[in-house]
Amino acid sequence: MDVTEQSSETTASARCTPMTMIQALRSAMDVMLERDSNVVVFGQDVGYFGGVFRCTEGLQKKYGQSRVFDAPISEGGIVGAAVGMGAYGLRAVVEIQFADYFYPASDQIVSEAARLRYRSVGDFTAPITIRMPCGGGIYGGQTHSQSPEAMFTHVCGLRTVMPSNPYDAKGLLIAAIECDDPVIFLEPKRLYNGPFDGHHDSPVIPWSQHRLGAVPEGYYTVALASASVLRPGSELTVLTYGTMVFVAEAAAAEAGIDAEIIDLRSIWPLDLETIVASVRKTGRCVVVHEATRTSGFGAELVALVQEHCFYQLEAPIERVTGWDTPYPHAQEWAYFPGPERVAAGFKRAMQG
Amino acid sequence: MDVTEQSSETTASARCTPMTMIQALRSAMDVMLERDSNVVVFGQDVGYFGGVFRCTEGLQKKYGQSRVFDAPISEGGIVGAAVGMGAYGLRAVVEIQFADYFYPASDQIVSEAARLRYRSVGDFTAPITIRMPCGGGIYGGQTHSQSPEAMFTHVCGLRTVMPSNPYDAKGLLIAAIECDDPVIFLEPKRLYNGPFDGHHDSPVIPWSQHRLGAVPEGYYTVALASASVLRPGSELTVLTYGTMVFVAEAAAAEAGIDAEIIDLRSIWPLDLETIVASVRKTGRCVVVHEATRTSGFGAELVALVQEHCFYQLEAPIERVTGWDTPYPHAQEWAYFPGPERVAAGFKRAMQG
Amino acid sequence: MTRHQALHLHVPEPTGRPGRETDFSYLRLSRAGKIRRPPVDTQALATRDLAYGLVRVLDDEGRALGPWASQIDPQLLRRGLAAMMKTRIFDARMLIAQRQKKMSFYMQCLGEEAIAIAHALALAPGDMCFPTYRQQGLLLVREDVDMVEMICQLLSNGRDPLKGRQLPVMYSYKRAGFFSISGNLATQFIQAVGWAMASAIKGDTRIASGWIGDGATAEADFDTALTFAHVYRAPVILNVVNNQWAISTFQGIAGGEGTTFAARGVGCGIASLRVDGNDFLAVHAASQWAAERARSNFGPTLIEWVTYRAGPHSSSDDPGKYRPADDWAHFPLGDPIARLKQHLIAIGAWSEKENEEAQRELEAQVAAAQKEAESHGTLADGHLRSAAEMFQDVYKELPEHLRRQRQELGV
Amino acid sequence: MTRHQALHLHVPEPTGRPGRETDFSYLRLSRAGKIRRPPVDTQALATRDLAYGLVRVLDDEGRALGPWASQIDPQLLRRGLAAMMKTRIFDARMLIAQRQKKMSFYMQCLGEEAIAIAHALALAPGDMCFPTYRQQGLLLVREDVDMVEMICQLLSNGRDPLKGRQLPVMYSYKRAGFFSISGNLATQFIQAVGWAMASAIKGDTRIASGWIGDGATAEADFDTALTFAHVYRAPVILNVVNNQWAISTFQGIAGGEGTTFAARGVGCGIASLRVDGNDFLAVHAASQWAAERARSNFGPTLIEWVTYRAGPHSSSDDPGKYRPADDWAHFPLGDPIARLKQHLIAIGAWSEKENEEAQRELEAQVAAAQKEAESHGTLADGHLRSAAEMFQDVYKELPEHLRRQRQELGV
Ligand SMILES: Cc1ncc(C[n+]2csc(CCOP(=O)(O)OP(=O)(O)O)c2C)c(N)n1
Ligand SMILES: Cc1ncc(C[n+]2csc(CCOP(=O)(O)OP(=O)(O)O)c2C)c(N)n1
Ligand SMILES: [Mg+2]
Ligand SMILES: [Mg+2]
Repeated sequence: MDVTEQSSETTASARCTPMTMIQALRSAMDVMLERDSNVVVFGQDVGYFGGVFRCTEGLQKKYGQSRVFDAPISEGGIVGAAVGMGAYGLRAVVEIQFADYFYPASDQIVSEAARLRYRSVGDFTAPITIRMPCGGGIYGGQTHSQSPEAMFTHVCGLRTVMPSNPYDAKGLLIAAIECDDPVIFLEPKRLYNGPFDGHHDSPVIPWSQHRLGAVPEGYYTVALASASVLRPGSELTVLTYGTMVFVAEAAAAEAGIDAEIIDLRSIWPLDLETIVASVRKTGRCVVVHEATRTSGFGAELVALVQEHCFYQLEAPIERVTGWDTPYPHAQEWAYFPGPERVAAGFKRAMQG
Repeated sequence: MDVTEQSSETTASARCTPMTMIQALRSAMDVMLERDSNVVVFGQDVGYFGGVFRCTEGLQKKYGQSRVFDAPISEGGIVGAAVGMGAYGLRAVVEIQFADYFYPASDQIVSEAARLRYRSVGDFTAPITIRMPCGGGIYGGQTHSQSPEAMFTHVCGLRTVMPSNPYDAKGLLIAAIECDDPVIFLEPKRLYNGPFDGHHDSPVIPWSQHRLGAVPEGYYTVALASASVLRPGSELTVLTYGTMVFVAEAAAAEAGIDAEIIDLRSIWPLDLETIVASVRKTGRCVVVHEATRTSGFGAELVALVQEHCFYQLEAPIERVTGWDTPYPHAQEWAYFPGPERVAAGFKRAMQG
Repeated sequence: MTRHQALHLHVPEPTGRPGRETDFSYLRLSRAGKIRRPPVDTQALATRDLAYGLVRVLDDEGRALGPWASQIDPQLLRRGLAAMMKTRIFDARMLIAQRQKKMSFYMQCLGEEAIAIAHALALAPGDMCFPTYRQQGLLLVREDVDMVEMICQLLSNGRDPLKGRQLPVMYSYKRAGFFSISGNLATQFIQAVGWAMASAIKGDTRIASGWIGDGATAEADFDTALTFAHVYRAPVILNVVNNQWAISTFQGIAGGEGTTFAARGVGCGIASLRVDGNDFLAVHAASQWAAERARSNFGPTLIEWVTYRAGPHSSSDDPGKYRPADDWAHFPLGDPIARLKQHLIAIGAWSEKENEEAQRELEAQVAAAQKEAESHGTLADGHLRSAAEMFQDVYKELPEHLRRQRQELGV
Repeated sequence: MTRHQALHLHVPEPTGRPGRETDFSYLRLSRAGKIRRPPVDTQALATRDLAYGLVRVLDDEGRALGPWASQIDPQLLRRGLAAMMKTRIFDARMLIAQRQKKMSFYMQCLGEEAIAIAHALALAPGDMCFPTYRQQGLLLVREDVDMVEMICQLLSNGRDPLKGRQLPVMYSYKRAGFFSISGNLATQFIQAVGWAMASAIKGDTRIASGWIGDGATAEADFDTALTFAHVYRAPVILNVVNNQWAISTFQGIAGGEGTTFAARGVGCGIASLRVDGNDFLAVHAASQWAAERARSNFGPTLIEWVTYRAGPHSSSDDPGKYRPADDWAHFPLGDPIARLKQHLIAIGAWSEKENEEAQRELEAQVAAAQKEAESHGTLADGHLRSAAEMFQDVYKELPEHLRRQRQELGV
């Protein structure tokens, strides 16, 4: 579904404001704190200070300490408490300071939040949203750069979402908070302040200069499990999400390939229909993500595409991804799958 | 590589004894405790009692309390302590009582053990072996049945191994303990006492009646990252491991398909050469595992096969797996991908 | 610096093992009535002595002594006694049913019945317990929980309210204040704190009660719960059931050597009590104290209940392999049922004859419930819930990929 | 039961915020010399009072008082002072280099220099520290660690011993007893215990020393470390650096309100001390006590070092947003460098003039090291390690799939 269709999903007033992704996320939480007294927001440094990326700035002041507050440095405790709050009837929106730090919470996420509805036959549920900045490109080194989305997609009961722009970020975050399933909400931190095409030496473009930086002020949602066609095309289907969306766009332009670029937005459950329709049309497919390759979500995408489009495929599906190494600090740009590497993948897929 | 070749890897005396998988695993630890004074074994209930599956029975008595001992119920602590011991120079072999319970240790596994060599440029290493019984088929319900191998394969720096029989179990466990990389050693608990073809209503066959139950008494290894061709065949390649190996064998026999069944043994890093050679020969491929489907390791196998064998493939690669639900208790056999479902997958692959 | 000897590893060992009797002096008991009862608004740090002592009310003659002996209606005590007797009968019958393969698995609470039952009687309607697998007493004490339904869960039959998805004993009863039991140890402890925080956030008056075993205190979620409960002064009772064993490892392996589990609470700034868990009156009084403290917004209480796991860990376990066979007989805190019965008879509120009648009646009740439950099928006879139900409740709505998988299964 | 008011959530707040001065009385200080010094084989439970007090040696006049004031060679003190001065100079210069974009990131230990440095001087060769990112003093005090090499790590240049793989400050120096720093908080704490267990298993005489911040004590690995250290009586020192802040949250959010971090050790059965971390003599004496205890096989010691994070959390942080700008000036435990200098002068072992000279010399030393390091490149000028090195050390041997990926990158 394309961007025009998206707007029809919204019930927002027409008034749009230019927002960064940070402002858009903050606005989503603001809207939901306002609309639903069962929404609470907490995490490390999110209270008085407003979060290390400032996503919750001003919210404690506006909604008070019992609805927006600081938490001890315990990701397990934060998610565990959120699950208990869910059992009570609240909707907790929690922040994990960096996606690299979700591991101490993994038991509460995988064994608890994801399975609570199932094991109790709906007696208890965990309608929580777990926000985490992810991805590299900010010289964060191996513990401030990871993209662990594949892990979550292997866990049934979870929804995993990753927006690539302010408009989607706000609409998806509101949808996530309203969703009765637990949602892992990954925020590509390299996109917080502007779209990024992978040319790290070029000056940063602010969101205010991008059409997807225009964000309605009030309530609206972007449906979960709906992809968006960022760029229609006929020669090649590109499946991507998060930071790699604009990199793929740049790579296609630079390679001069008429690629159809699909921004998954929801990683799992996902909009298979849009994917299959596109690959059946183009006959070629490249999967692009920043996460390490092996058992990355790209593997699942390849598996699904070959299952559903085998007879239409004219070449092997290519994967362009981060390498199977920890995210190095100084060699960040050799690790990051930039436009050159992505374009090379496109070309391989066109030749095959 | 096939079973005959395996024997050439061993340096064992020719003396073979029939062993269950439990006995074979115990024998591996016994051999290594004997050979290397830096090997220690610990975990929940593994000391005095000898483990809830009895894999360490008698070892504390033989090697003393400071080499084989009980641990507090803290998977994170067990693995964290093992990493510290590795930094000192020991080789810890630890048991997680059920693979379902590795999550509290995931930060120590993923962020620490797997990356210690890399981040310290080899200054410190974590040559640990983490044993965990996995898989269903024993009415263990959703927290005693999981197969989380895919999670580990997404983590660079880890090796993931899953034997399907006593011979491999002992040889692989010795190789894992000797390996300087951290190894996740998954033991399909349904196979502990006998091979299992998925016909759960049939009487259990003991390992003593199976050729792979004959195990050398002393030291030998089965090389990591080497697959074994359980059954050569020409019509179809089956990629599988662990519990599903004998189920696939039964399914092929029942479907009357001349399948080449490859037991991966090492899940990652893996023996891609054997896989690619086989699929190039047969032109058809089915991936079988017990774990949930989405982002399971089967997805990576499909991706690799289509990347390397695209032009030889005559039909879509099929996946036969556990469903994308928690492992249910009472409906265990509707969840488990038994011979019927596997055979149906074979037939689909043959028709495509 | 002096020259040092070689270091060596200390590995805690229980005093008793098969063939060697346990020396229970490590329990450091207090005499009944000897421990003070502070006001419920006491400072957490001021409970230090209570965390190392042992609150006991009933003495060896069945008399109720000291400041924790509250005025308690004998009617309530009789109800508690009956619930304990019912629980023991229930456990015994279900264990047999497990041996008969009617269910896949079972876990008793033999010897620990007083804790859940007296505690439940000290809570108010709407309070929420986050139990482990050994608090069936929380359900069996209630009149509004149907034993037949509980047994259907155990049998995984067509009437199993959890649709066959969970191992036997992993009940979930929201309406009865009983949170869905997890197979992953300790996870419920921090969830209880989260629930209590939610109650405080909403200006509610309901409190939470979290449960954990001595062994599971070594899991992170135990400490996390303590930290969060302390930081936010959550209205929660944090119960540690120290039954001395965690499968084959004794409480020293969990960290109990030379200290107490209650002491960990004090260290975290939480009011903490160590209580005789086989003393129904002590359990009730301490639970009431902690509930009152929580409900008055004075914050959490950690209670270590000292008891003994008299039976095997589960139907899969054989304790004869790791501890003396007759260990329970020597456990100095005795049998909670016998002790309450003795007290009730001592105060003239019960008799051997009434006891026998009650026993017979309860046995008949449980037998009848079992019979009715079994009429809906057992795991052995395969009258299970439909496989199609396996795909429900993974998400709120059935997503496309699960619809396809259900189709693939053909159900 | 009484009717209850609505519950409400307690969220700890620091007394000071931007524009509002901090009331530091929450620290509950003891006077110098007032805290007893038990023998090193003391029972863990007997250290309870020490966990709530504050071991201090230096008084306001720079005199060394009480039982923790040991006979200490002034030469050692001068060495400590110089190391602290060097560390502060090093930090200041590196922060500037970060502002100049020569490195991506930096973290100072301003105000906390005494802790790592006096502690290091109390350890023996071969002992192993498991530090956080704020113990650069452990390295800078040593003569066998090359400052140039450290700066190359910070600059991620061609001579970076960690090959550009790690964020600045995440050093690893096995030969200097300094474990590889992790970006994931707290993980090293249980690893320290594991290392100490290994030393005990092997009958070695070396001990471990684990480090953690007040904020990170809320992570599971903190408690896990306490549990394992207690259970196995591991020869380890468990250091909690309570510098009052964890990025923007004060120590109350980590659980410090109304209790101490040292008290958590006692609860777990671990001997625990609470010590003035800005008092070089107290740090040295307490570290020596704990090291001697560990090396004599009497088990672990937890030490809470009370100090103040005088600078921003890291080069990415602006503390003016969440605490009073001049907070450190009011911190009652002062500046560790000034205090040791005052003491040395008071005992006649140092002078203002010597101090000035030392300061100049150390500044020159650090400047020279920086200059040499920068000659090998900086992050800004792109003289980095080769991209091919990115694929090494993931496994011991380069596996096939990484060989292919390296090829794909064309390096
Ligand atoms: C995370 C996790 N690790 C291990 C287990 C396996 N396990 C189940 S019960 C148990 C012992 C628990 O002992 P305790 O907490 O003392 O409770 P008790 O059984 O005595 O009531 C263990 C190790 C588990 N269920 N979950
Ligand atoms: C697991 C994890 N969670 C969160 C973070 C982000 N983080 C880095 S430092 C820090 C604060 C730590 O405070 P403290 O432990 O008091 O140490 P200090 O910085 O004061 O020395 C936080 C939250 C992290 N690095 N790792
Ligand atoms: Mg127990
Ligand atoms: Mg701090």
